[in-house]
Amino acid sequence: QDSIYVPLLTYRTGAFAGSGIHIADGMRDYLTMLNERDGGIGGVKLVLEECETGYDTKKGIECYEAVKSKNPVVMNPWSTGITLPLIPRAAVDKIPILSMAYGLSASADGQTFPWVFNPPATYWDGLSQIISYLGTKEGGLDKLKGKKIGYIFLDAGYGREPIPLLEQLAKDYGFEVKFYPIAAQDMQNQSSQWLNVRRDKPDYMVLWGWGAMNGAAVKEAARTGYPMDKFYSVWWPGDDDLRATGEPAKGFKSLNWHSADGNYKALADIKKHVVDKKLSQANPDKVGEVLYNRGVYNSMLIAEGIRNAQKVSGKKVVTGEDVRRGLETMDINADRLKEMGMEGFAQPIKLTCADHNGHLATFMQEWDGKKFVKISEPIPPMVDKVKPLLDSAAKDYAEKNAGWPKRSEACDKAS
Amino acid sequence: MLYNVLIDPFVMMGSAPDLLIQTLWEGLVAGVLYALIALGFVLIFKASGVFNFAQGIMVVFAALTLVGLHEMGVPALLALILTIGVMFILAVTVERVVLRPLVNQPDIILFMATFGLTYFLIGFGELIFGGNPKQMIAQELYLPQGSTDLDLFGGLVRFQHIDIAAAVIASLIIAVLAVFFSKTRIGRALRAVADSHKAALSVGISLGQIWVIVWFAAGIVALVAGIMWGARSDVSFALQIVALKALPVLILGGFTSIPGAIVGGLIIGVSEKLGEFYWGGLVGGGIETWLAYIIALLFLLYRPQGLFGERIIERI
Amino acid sequence: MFYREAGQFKTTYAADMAIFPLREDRIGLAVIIVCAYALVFTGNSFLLQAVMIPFLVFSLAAIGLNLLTGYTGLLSLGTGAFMGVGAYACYKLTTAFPGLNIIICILASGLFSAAIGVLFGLPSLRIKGFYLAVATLAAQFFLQWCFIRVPWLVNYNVSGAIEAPLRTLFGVPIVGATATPETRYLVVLTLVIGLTWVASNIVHGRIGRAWMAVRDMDIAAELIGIRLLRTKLLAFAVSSYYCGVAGALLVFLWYGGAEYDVFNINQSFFILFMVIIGGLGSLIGSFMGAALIFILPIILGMVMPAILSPFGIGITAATVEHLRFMIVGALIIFFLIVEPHGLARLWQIGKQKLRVWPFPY
Amino acid sequence: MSQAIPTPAGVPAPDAVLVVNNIEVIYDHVILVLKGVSLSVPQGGIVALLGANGAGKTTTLKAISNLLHAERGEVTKGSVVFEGQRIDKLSPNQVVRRGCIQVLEGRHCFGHLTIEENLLTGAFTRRDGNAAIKADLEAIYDYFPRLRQRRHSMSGYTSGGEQQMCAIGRAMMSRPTMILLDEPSMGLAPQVVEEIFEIVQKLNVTQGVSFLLAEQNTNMALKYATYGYILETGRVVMDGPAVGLRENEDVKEFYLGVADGSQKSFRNVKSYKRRKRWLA
Amino acid sequence: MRPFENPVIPQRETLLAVENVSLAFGGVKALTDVSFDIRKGEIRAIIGPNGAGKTSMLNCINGFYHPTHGSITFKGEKRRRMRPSAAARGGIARTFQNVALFKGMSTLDNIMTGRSLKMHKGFFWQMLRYGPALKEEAGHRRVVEDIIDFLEIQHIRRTPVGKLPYGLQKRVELGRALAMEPELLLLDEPMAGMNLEEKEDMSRFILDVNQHFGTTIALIEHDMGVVMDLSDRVVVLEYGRKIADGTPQEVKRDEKVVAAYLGVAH
Ligand SMILES: Nc1ncnc2c1ncn2[C@@H]1O[C@H](COP(=O)(O)OP(=O)(O)OP(=O)(O)O)[C@@H](O)[C@H]1O
Ligand SMILES: Nc1ncnc2c1ncn2[C@@H]1O[C@H](COP(=O)(O)OP(=O)(O)OP(=O)(O)O)[C@@H](O)[C@H]1O
Ligand SMILES: [Mg+2]
Ligand SMILES: [Mg+2]
Repeated sequence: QDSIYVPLLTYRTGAFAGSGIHIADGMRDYLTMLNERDGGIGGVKLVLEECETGYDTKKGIECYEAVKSKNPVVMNPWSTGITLPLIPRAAVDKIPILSMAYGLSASADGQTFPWVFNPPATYWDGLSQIISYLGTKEGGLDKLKGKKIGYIFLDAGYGREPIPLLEQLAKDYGFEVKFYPIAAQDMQNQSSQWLNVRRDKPDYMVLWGWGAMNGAAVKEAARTGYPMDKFYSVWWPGDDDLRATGEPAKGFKSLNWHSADGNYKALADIKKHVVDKKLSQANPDKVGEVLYNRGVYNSMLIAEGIRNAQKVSGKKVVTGEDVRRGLETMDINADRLKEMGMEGFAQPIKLTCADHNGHLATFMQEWDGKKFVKISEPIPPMVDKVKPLLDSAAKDYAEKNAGWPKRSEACDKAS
Repeated sequence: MLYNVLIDPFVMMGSAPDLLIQTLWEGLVAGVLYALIALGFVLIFKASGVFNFAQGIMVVFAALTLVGLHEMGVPALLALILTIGVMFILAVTVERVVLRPLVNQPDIILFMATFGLTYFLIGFGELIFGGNPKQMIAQELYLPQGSTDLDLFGGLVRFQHIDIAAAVIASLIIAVLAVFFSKTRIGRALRAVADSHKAALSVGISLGQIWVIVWFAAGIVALVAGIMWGARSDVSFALQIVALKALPVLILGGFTSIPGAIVGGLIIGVSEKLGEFYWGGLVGGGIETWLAYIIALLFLLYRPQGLFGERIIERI
Repeated sequence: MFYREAGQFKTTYAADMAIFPLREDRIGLAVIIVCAYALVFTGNSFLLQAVMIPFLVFSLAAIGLNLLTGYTGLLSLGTGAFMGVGAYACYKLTTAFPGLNIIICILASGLFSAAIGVLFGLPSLRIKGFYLAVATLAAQFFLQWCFIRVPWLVNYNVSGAIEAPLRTLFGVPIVGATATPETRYLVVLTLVIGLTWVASNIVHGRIGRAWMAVRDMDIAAELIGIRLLRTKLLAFAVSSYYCGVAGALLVFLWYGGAEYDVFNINQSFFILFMVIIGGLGSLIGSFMGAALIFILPIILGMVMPAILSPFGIGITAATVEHLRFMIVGALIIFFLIVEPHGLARLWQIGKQKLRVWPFPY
Repeated sequence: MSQAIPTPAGVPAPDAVLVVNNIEVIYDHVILVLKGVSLSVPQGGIVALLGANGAGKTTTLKAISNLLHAERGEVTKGSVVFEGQRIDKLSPNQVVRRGCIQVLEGRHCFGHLTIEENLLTGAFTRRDGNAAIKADLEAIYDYFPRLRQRRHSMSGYTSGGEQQMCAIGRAMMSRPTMILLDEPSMGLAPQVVEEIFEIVQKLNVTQGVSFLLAEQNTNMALKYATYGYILETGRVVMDGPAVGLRENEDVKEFYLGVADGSQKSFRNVKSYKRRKRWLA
Repeated sequence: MRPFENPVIPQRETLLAVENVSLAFGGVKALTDVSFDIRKGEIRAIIGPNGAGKTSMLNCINGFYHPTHGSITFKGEKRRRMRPSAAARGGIARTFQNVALFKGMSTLDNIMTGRSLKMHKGFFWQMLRYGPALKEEAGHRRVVEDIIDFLEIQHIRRTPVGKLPYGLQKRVELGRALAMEPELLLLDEPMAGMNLEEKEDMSRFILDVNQHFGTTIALIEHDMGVVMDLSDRVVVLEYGRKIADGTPQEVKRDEKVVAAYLGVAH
């Protein structure tokens, strides 16, 4: 066998396809580009296979089982619901899980979860970044005192996860929080929660949605006349979500950690080697948009993980075990980014045995009516607030799952 | 506690009447939209006793076809006409392929068949139009945009023009359908078919013709619902989930009644919004998902056939 | 010809009342069970883990729903939620009593869903048919809401999810990540066979007849002295019990961890369709329905690319999925047209034909 | 034994409106119910179809009106000719349009429609205007005064007999040229039974409507019919002019209940338990 | 064997007394002030034109309808409202005008359901279908097989009743009612849609049940031959009112009955 098998769990169908398609395209195109341009990684071709999950846990697990026997080097579940059941299996099946900025936040703790990686930031990081951005805008975090922040979220584990931190921050900085849960089946039917928003008149709104919920939330905000420039979101809204509302959505802001345009050599290569050769399923216009680039970033992490694995193991054809080590020793610095043709595409990131996340500083971007533009410098997360939460969550997980194995995997030096 | 449940909400209503009016209006609008989806169910149920699980996907499919055609460069109005044509073809196909061979089968079997249809339409729709959400071409269809803000009771109450349009169109459709089904011989035949396929066949009612008519009507209603919902959020397969909301509406209004669909829709819409707005906060919000069902359930305990549903005949 | 009952005489009523009075049936069943156990030796973990375990779990849930909808005629759209109750109950039990045998936990968790099922079954005395679906829908949405909103249910996990902890039976891990597919499969298979046997006993006796009487004509049933409310509630209880156990198995022996969303309305529909396509009022049908609705798409997903690629059709995973939806939809309609009473009836007719073979009738 | 009159199987009488030619019917793909039934109804005739329970009378009528399909039955052999044209491939509503309508056994009224609406659905295929339909409606009410009283009640709540009248009236509303009547007398009071047969005769004489009746009340049926067929387990075992059948000894004993020249008493049933089976 | 002519029955105790029962549905008066009694061991016929209220009367007796006025006394117990299942437990069984069998079940199972009231083994044993439950089941099965033999329907034991011809369905229905071992058996047009032969069979069964088990029978039937031959006493309803009550001979001669129901031909 002289190839490396990389399965991609994607969802181009179902209720969340609107977001899933772009991510899938980005992921696939970047890796295809490596195959086309460089003949794979370290001279070894990548064998790519998509498995359609429809964002459904059942199908996701079926996909996992289907690809498991083909020696995958890494799994990208692309859904928190699919990630959770896979976490305990990863160590047993020796396949690392890369859940990029989703999944179980606690899995940032590499000592407890040697097989799970969720770079570059956790939801707790994201929330703290939004709050500190608000703080700077107000002229200091202490100025948040007495302010009212509305939190509109998908009523699921994903949307509920930041709540403890949000409550704690509210206590620490003296602001008030209002919660607006949106059930999955009411994603596109949010009017009553927005009535509540109208009544409560929060000073800021924070959005924690996914799929059709994001677009609908922006539309509803425009309908109710909520000032768009006070509306912030975690990193999941894509260009399409905003475009549906168009001009009135101007001023909407969300976090991001990578560029939202296509002016990078790597993306140009994708255009040249993949899109123009009709090897991509993507609509060329979408190359360089937020979610497409998110997919690209995800694949970049995979590729780096594999490259590192080749380095630490000295093998060409690496295994899942090797890629786990590769990911743990990943250090993408500015030089490396430049080498990859991604200079300025994202900040440098470094993972370690203990830290599987990186807690990257993310920046704020704003919708200008046509596209997202970066409007802030990277905002570091509030480590002091986030770290204890992460630690206790990881400990909690290990305790509740009695018999959760202690880390036995050796720790490599960064290569 | 009791104060919070029984008194406080009403105090809130009294103290901010503008919000109350806005809530009522939002409830009415949501109600109209639910009713539009429910109406599609009612038409088909009324004429064949079939609970059409596919109504939700028909809404999506119709809207997607419209938008998809437009994206391919067909002018909006022509796309609308073509979409109506597609819905007609769908009606004929469904009658030929699904209903005709299953005539006189138990309701639940036909229900299941419409599930097969749902699956098929999902696959077909995504195959042709792709899975990504599309924007409704509201402007091109001359649907009004913007809103009117009225100064009422010391606060602004906002009426979206598109919502007003939805209400007007829904009322028109319902009026037309009500007349069509009550004043024509087809209307009577329809109810006969729903009662018994076998007896209807024996008196020479052409089930095929009736079914094509109602499925086509339901298709058009689905298209209208799709346009209206699509204009609110966007056109994607996630819209299908909203269609579930039509269930409590149907149950409340009665499966067989056209006015029932609208009245049920309004009741559910309004009580859901009021409930969420004034009482939801007590338990952390988000009670909208089940409130409608509980309301419908309590109501059914009192009147097992729904508001306007046909009496359930129990004789021996 | 191949299949004949002539010559097999029953000398006691007990023998005649046996669930499989025909020798051929009994032999066939034994062969199937032996084969099912023998699958362990294939060592194919995809087959066991991704096909057989879920198939058995869904079959069990389908049996549960079939007891309610197929045998008692009460339409339920709340199966998903009842499964959820089982799963969450099992989670609470295993974490509250870590020493308790996991099998006991699983079996006991069904009792909780049974209780909840009875509660939501109360309106069934007054509400009938599609209207009854609303009561169960209310259960579906309300319970699902509880799963998210009551942090106690997930032991205050921040992820809002439940995870299956490591549990062993006779020292062998059967729950948790280290349990091998083989042991999990054996446990599931044994439980499903046992519970199926019990279900078959129930439906063939007094209770089953009372259920069917209520289904076929509840007024007449009442007039011959069957107490409707009691009978219907019992059906709700037993059905929910099965669904609850299936839910517990789903999380503990298959997924290993789950969010509330696993038990959504689609799950309810999914099970309902298995029941209908398999055959209302047939236990074998529940298995057949689960096979058709769950396994068929898997097979399609695997064979379709193989079939289509020679024709040079550049087929993507998404297209496969779309075609899969279309084909499954079309097949459902096709099977219904061929035999509206489900695969089980098709099977019976097949047997009937074998019996008279080589003559057409 | 005595097959007094030869069967006209396959040889349509020149003036027959309806000819059933050696049809075979299978339910559910496996249950063979009719094993070659042939019969013919002459223009303006009243033909009785007699036979025990389960002989296949209803099935025969459904095969003619093409309603079998709805019960997962099918005609696998033979043909049905109505007014010179084959109708076995038509849809049920086309058969009704041609003037051949069936009154289903066991009432089958539309329970949620009122009696009057039920009657009006009978006129679904008619195109001759509201006035004519109104007039016919009145005529039906004249035939069945009980229906006039209950015209605005939901038929689901009316008594068994009322539903039976409603079903018959509904069929008459379509102005058929041929009515297939399945057990019209079932559940009707004796007086009404007689009235129904009077109506049948009247329609037959004044409007030339032909009838094929499946009837258990052999006495009545043979009194009004011109010709009769006796079915047994899916085969015609005997047929002949009604008068002839009435005089046949076996028919007398087993269908009419006249033994030794006098009516038997039901009290006395245990004294004889002898059955007649033509196909032993 | 009973004598050929209707016997003069000695005055026996009253099993069921209907007193001044009225029943109305909205504007429709189904029954108006009807009183009659049924004595132990007799065959009591109820006749009358269509829509006279005969079926409604039976429905009142076994609790499916509740009379708006009046009362019904069964075995000395007076009652106004009662659930049908309570009536069944009290010993009233019936058959229905529109066959009300459990269509999806076989003949055997249908008749077995008639035994439900008499089966008591609990859920636990039912689950195992072993020991006491199996014994109980076999015991009842024997009774049911006797009934099947008695009604001569052995050949359709395992057939789903939905597929049986009408006449046999009526017979199975009788079997189900008999399985309840009732004291009072209500038969609603048991012979509708039967030919002579089958009517004879049915008559035989009814007489046998009446004589051998001493079951009291209330019978609605439109075939006058059957009614006159079988019944001990006849009550005649018209438009919900009782217009005559007496022995068959008396009723037959009653002018009102002749005018309302029998017609001149009889
Ligand atoms: N839908 C069906 N599926 C299977 N078998 C059927 C079906 N309908 C009727 N049969 C069978 O066909 C045979 C003839 O039935 P049919 O109803 O034609 O008899 P019939 O002469 O009308 O009897 P009756 O006097 O009771 O009305 C019966 O044995 C019956 O069991
Ligand atoms: N539930 C009900 N609702 C309304 N009207 C009813 C109801 N039940 C019976 N009726 C009416 O009461 C009258 C008596 O009906 P019932 O069924 O008792 O008549 P019957 O004597 O049995 O007649 P048949 O001989 O035709 O069966 C009928 O006119 C019927 O329409
Ligand atoms: Mg018949
Ligand atoms: Mg009656």
